[in-house]
Formats: sequence, C-alpha cells, structure tokens
Amino acid sequence: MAEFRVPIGPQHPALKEPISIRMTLEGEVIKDADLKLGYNHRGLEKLAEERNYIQNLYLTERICGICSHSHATCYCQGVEKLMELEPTRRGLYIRTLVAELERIHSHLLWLGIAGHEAGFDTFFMYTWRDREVVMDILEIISGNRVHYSINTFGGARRDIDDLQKQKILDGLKILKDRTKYYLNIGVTEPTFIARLAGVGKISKERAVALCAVGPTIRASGVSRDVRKDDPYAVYDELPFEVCTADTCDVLGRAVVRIKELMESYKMCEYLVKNLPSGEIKVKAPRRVKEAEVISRYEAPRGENIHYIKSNGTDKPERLKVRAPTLANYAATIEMLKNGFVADIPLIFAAIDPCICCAERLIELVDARTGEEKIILSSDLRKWSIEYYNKKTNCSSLRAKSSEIIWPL
Amino acid sequence: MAIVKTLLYLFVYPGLIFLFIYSTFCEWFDRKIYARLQNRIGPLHTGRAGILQPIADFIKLLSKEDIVPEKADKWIFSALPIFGLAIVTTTAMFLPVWHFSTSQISFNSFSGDLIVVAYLLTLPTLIFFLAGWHSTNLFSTLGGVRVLTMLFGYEVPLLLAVLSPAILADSWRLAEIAKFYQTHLVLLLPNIIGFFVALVSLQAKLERVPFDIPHAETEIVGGTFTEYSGKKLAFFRLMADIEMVVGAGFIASVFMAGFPGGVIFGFVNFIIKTLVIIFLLAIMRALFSRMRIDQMVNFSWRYLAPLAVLQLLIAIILKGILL
Amino acid sequence: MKTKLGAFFPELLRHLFKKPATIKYPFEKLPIPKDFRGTPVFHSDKCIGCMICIRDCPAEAIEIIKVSDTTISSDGLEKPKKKFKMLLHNDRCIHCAQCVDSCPTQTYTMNTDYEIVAFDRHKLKIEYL
Amino acid sequence: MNDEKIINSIRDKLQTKILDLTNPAPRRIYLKVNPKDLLDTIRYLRDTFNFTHLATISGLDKGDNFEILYHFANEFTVLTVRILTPRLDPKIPSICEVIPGAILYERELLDMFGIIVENIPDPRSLLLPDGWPQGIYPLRKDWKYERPPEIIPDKGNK
Repeated sequence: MAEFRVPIGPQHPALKEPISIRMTLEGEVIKDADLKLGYNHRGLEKLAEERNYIQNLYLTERICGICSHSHATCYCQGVEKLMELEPTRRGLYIRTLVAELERIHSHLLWLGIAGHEAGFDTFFMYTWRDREVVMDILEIISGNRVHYSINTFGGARRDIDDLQKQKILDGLKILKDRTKYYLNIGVTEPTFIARLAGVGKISKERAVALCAVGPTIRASGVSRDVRKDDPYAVYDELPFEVCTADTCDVLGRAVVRIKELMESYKMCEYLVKNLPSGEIKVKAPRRVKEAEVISRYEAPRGENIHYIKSNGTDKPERLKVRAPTLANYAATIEMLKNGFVADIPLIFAAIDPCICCAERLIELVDARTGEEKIILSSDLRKWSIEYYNKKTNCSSLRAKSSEIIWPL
Repeated sequence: MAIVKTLLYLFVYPGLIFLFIYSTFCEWFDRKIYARLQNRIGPLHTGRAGILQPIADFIKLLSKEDIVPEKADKWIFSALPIFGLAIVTTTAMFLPVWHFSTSQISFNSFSGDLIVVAYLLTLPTLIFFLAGWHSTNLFSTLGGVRVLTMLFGYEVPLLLAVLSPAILADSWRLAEIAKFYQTHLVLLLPNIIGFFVALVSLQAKLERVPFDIPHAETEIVGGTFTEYSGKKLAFFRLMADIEMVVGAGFIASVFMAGFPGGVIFGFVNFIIKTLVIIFLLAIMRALFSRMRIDQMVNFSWRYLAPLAVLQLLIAIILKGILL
Repeated sequence: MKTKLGAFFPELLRHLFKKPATIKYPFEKLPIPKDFRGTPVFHSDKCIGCMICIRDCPAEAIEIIKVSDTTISSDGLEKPKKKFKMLLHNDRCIHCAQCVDSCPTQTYTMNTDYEIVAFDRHKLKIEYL
Repeated sequence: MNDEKIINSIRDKLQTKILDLTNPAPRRIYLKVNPKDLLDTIRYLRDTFNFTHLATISGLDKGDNFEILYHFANEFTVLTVRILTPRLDPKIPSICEVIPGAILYERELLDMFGIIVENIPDPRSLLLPDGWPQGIYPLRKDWKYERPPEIIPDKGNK
C-alpha cells in the first residue's frame, strides 16, 4: 500500500492544545512520526525575568490550567529556599493537601479523556461528573476552581476550618467508592480494554533512555517518583506507595493512575486528620540574595523541574521551567511508531499532554499547489477580513455567489 | 386525482414531511435516552424538553456557510447528500406500515421487497464512501476507506439474519412475513439470535458507537464528513436520522411481527416498535467504546457471521419440523 | 485481566432513573465558597498611596491616581490626608487577590461577583473613588 | 548512597577534570567541568551512579559566556553538570549518544540561545516559527521583547 502523510494538529479534535505531529502512514499503520512544537509558545521564561518574585508566583501558576498548583508550588518552594525561609507546618500541610487534591482532579480528568479518545463517552461523562466533587472541594478550600492561588512564600494563603474538613472527608468518601468501581468494573469492559491493552508499548530500557517521567515511566515498571526520591513539602511524613505497572502500555498507564488515585485519597485523609495547628504563613522578604536553586515537584503528569537563579534584586535572573509533558515527547514518538491511526489519540493522551510552552501560528495548505506555509495569526486575520469583504461585495452585486454551488 | 394522491403520498405522508418530523423526533429520543444513561439532561431548551432541538439544529446548519473544497468534484460533491436523502426516503416507502393489504400486489409491496429494502439500505453506505472519496481530504479518504471496510464486515450478517425469519415465514415479502408472525407469535422466539445480530449490524450500518469508526472524531476529525458543511451536512444528518427510522422499522417488521391493526393502530404500533429498537440502540451506544477497524472486522466475522449462520440453521430445522 | 461484556450495563440502567447531575447554570447557581475571589473592591479612605499593590499586581490591572491632597472625613472636616482613586482594569485582572494580601492598610477586599462578562472591554474598567 | 559518597567518588575518579564541585543543599550537587570532558563525565555518571534521567538542560546568559546546566537525577540526588562556552563562539558537544532523551532539550537550546550543538542528530528548529529572523535568540539577555501598545477595540469598530 502506498505511503501517505497525515498531519495531526496543530488543530485536531483529539488534541486539546496545539501541537503538530506529522504521521507517515502505510494504510492504517504509522511508519514515522515527526513533532513540531511552539504553536503556543508564550515566552514565559523571558517574561519571568522582567517581573518580581510575587508576580512570577501567579505567572507560573498560569503555565498550565490543569496542574496550576504544581508549577506554582515548584516555583514557590524554590524561592523559599533562595530566601532561606522556613514555611510553617500548617501551611505546608495545606499546600500538600491541595497538591494531592489536584492530582485527583487531574487523574480523573485523564480517565475521562482516555474514555473519550477511545470513543467511550459514557465513561467520560461519569468520571467528569465525579471530578466535580473534587473540584468543589478545591473550591471550598481555595475559593476558586482552577487557579487555586493557595501558595505564598512562607506558607499558604487560606486556612481550613472544621466545617471544611468535614466536607473534604465526605467528598473523599464518595470519590473512593467511585474509583473502586472504575478499578473493579470500569476496566473490565472488553471493548474498552481492547483499545487500551497492548497499545503504545515502550520498554523499560527505552523509557529510561528517553528520560520519560511520571505515570508514563511508572507504567513501564520503573518506580521513579519525586515524592519518594526527593521528598519535598511534607511527603516524607506521609504514608504512600509508588504505584507501578509492568504492562508498558496505555492500559498500564490507566491502572497506574487509578491506583495513584487511591493513594491520593489515603494521603488526603491523613493530611486532613493530622493537620497541625499554628500559623499558616510567615512573612517573606522582597529581595533575594544571589544564589541558585533546583526545585523538583511530582506533578500529576510527572516530574516538574524549575531552575531559579537570583541576582540580589527582587526579580529573578533566570527561571527555567521544564514541564513534564516535554520530557515525555521523545518517548511518545517512539510509542507511536508501528501503531494504528486509531491509536494516535490514545497514545498521545496517555502521557496526559499539557502543552505549556510568543507568537501564535497557523499553517495553511494551498489546495491548488499543495504548498505549505506557516503564517502569523495577524496575517491570517488580515486575509480573512479581505476574504469576507470580497465575498459580501460579490453577493451584493450578484444574487448568486460563484463560491456556493448548490443544485437546488 | 391519482397524481395528487401519489404526490401527497411521496411528500406528506409517509413521505418527506412525515419522515422529517418523525426522524427528528427519533433523534431527540435517542439523544435524550443517551443523555439520561450518562446522567445528563440532554436537549432541554428548544421546545418542550428540547423536543425541537434536532429541527433547530437542522435549520441552523441550513443557514451556515457552505464550503466546497477547490479540488473536489463540485457536482458530485453537492449531489451526494440529495441522492442519499432520496434513497433512504424511497426505502421508507417499502415498510409495511402504510395503508396496503397483504393480498394485493402494489408498487411498494411485492414479492422480494425484503431484498430490495436490504439493498437500498446498503446504498447510503456507498454514498458515504463516495462523499469521503470526493472530498479529496486525507481524513475523508481514510474515512471513506473505513466505510467500505466496515461494509464487508456487517452486511453479510445482516442479510443472513433477516433471511431466517423469511425462511420460516416462507415469503420474501415484508408484509407477508409480518402477517405470518402476527398469526404465529411464538415463532418469533427462535429468531431472537437473529434479532440481536441484526440490531448490532444496524448499529454498524448507522455508524454509531461502537462502530463510529468512519467518522471517529478523535482519530480522523470528521471522517467522511470532514469537508461537508452547511446545507449539505444538514442533509447528511437528516439522511442518517431517516436511515435510523427506516432501519428500525425494517427490523421491527421482520423480527417483531410488523405493525398490525389497520391504519391507526398499525401506526401506533410502528411508533412504539421503532422507539423500542432505538432505545436498544441508544443503550448499545452508551455501553461500549469505539472499536478499531481491525477489531470490528474481526468481531463481525468471528462472532456476528457465525451467529447469523446458526440462526439460519435453526430456522431451516424448525421449518423442517413444524411445517 | 478478566473481562465482562457490557460491564457498565447495571450502572447505565441505574442512571436511567436517577436525577441528572447537570446543574442548569443560568437558572440555578452553586453556593459561593467562603474564600471566593471575585472582583477587587477599593476603599479609598484607607489608601495611603504606597503603590505596593501596583508593584505586586501580576496582571498590571491596578492604577492608583491621586485626587487631592486633603480628605473630607465623615464629620465634614477637612484633613490633611491625601486622597487616591483606583482604576481597575477588570479586563486584565486575574482575580488572584494578591492586592488584598500585599496592602498594608487593608484597602482592598474581594467581592463575590463572577458574572463579569462584557462585549466591550471599555465597560470592564471600574473606577473606585 | 548519599551525597558525600557520590562527591568523594567523583573526586577520586575525575580529579583534575573537576573545575568546581559543591553541595550547597542536601540532595543537590553541582559539578563544573570543561566542555571537552562533558561526554566522558556524563557517561561515567550514568554508568556508576545511575544518573540516567536527564531532567532538563538549562541555558544561562552570563554576559561573555553562556552557562549550560545539565540536571541529572537518580533515586537519591540531583546532580548538575555545568559547562561554560564563550558567547562569541558558542559550541557544545551533543550528549544524545549517551542520553537519547536529551534531543528536545538540545534543540530548545539551539533555538533559544543559538548555541551550536555539535553532532546533534536533528538540528531543526523546535519552538520558533519558520519566519523567525536569523541570528535572534530570545533568551539571550541582549534581546528584549518590545510590548506592542495595547489597543482595545471600540464596539462597532471591528
């Protein structure tokens, strides 16, 4: 069968954010894949150098909408080390609680997405309905549903009272039952299993060599988890286990995530029940002396690393952000090869992509010449306005526009 | 006068207008059931409980910009939705609901119309393939190829499944098959395997989950309909809705003893039986995840076709014993 | 792994007779949580004009403008305290409530407005006097 | 295995190649080497201490020099290998033969700092658009983004 190239993205229903993958197909089988990033590059690292530490706290929070707390916490604990500030224990507990609740919401979201990509919308609807419970808990704690803004240098911004504690425990109970159901019954549906099992295989050796992170590598049997390897916040006091699977496929990644959900419920209950008393934050200085720090954080998608260098002013010299998705791209390309077209969305979704990476771009393919080019969005806007002006003129001059052919 | 009657028959009842109203109602019913199974509300605001939502969707699509790709064959591209609509509406004429008796042979009830309906129901699939092929879009082409691949999977089981009731009833005429089972209600039971095989095949024919492979949005965007927009897409969607009604009516007349009781009761029968089938189809849609094309072909040849053959055997043996 | 065809069937039937989980948003609304961060509100009588909120605002949504050098207090007397007004660019505001945290005199509070959509960005500017 | 052990064995093995070796915080080690020793160092670290996971590569504009930091992680600690390369002739060796997962980070470095990575398997641009002018690298300190004036469209004037 002849080879042909199919573009997946930058705009594609399976992708929630813009990224371009070029697939070389042979029939329904993928022979080669090629990646192009930067469709949503916001120049965040450059921007961070022009803003002070407090402003950057909210900037880092907006790197990603799903794991907003991870980037903010990662940055925050880095800056606290630079400031030589010891956050209060109650503050750290609240911070960790929000982190684990965020992991729950992210994993439930992922389960839904996996169901949707596999064409199983019922599963998608159920998991997203259940996700509302944890979203409500997060709203009760932080006041907002997406950008919690619970972090500040030296602790947390919002306190938890007894009523909130009770609501959190009630919500967790519901979620626990539902997750058990998904683990025991949800993943026994044969049509669903058939779509997940054996898809997107990557061996342990390749996953390690390609520096994969998070559930992607844990599903290949490597127990790499920053929470255990390099404990931050209060993770060294928490009872939890690193969940792994050895099936190396999308099903393994799903199982790892569901098991992690169970661990997170356990951790959240522990955190709420053992919340220490005391202040929630300490006052932070504005200026930071010259130093450098590496801060790691286990985001729902994997290891998140921030390198912060300060220069003695109230603005950082350099902030390097590496989101977990970037680390998983190399492994994804490997997984896609020799898979089916039908598996592209699943494999791609399995790393839980969160494309957080100045100028927006549009790619146009001229149908007559087959020529491809990438243009700036400002140019596209100009074109579209011209096109519509032309079109409205045409139709006002002639009753029947030549562009529309309709036999009725 | 005969011309007026025929025109009324073609355009008003049971032709276009009735089918339009009833198929949009069926779409609403299907969507509502699907939503309730997923703990959602479904259509809500247009009309009472959203009952006018499919019509609103249809009108909205009619008013949208209509784009024809530069490289596509413009005439075929535009004509396909009309052809498709014409085919499924024609098929509706052959259902034994509308006022005719079994004794008389008329232009829409004759010996062998079972085969004609089965054949006419295959044509929309070809229309989908041609639509995908003439769009000249990569995703549409992929979708078109998938349509054909699937056709080979489900067409044989469907035909085999509808053959066995016909064998038992000893007729190739839908009205006569229905009449036979109205007098021998017990004989519907042996056909239960065939009924489910036909139901699954109908789901595949209608390209709904788990068989929505040709237009799986997360994989190949819109599949066959990627380049279709505006009026043409509206007609395609209407065509799919009518196909659902016709398919449900077809199965009901073969496996559920048709629609007895004259003009009014027969009609009520028709509504109830098609809605039951659509309800079953909606449950099936909510219950499974989309299959991959290789899994689908594998499934239909490994399970569906043997089951249909088994049903055929049962029918033949039963016929030998009983009649 | 064991499989069961139609594993979701009992769950589906159970949901058929269950109340839908959907909240009909514009008609019914969720309760607003205690710490909800809506739109910032400025109390000009407390402002001392230290401009720390402008420095800390991540979205550069705050403008503080001096109105006069004296303030008329509630008993009608003129006091030698500078009066400021605040111009909030609500189209830029990210509702992080950092201004509430940063302000040394508690000049800011957050209200509970969240339906602040407008067709015109000019209409989103709020002036607090 | 703790930080001290790793530091001691690195001292013993690499000896003169080490330009600087510090341990400012627990589980954080910083090692400075010459670019020419980079590959050997990384290979040694990977094979002896299981530093297989390259967390990321950070670039840093230090005026006359660029500093490149390779952040490696194993189960116990994070080790950062630091090299310097002159601004006028920025060249570093590619580490893809040792760590295949480094490719995206090296391409990012190529785009953002204009550092030439020798022997890189795939030198295409990763993040910058196709029409991006040559010789302009966004993360260098001499490049400043000029914010365009904010124009809020009036209603009716689309």
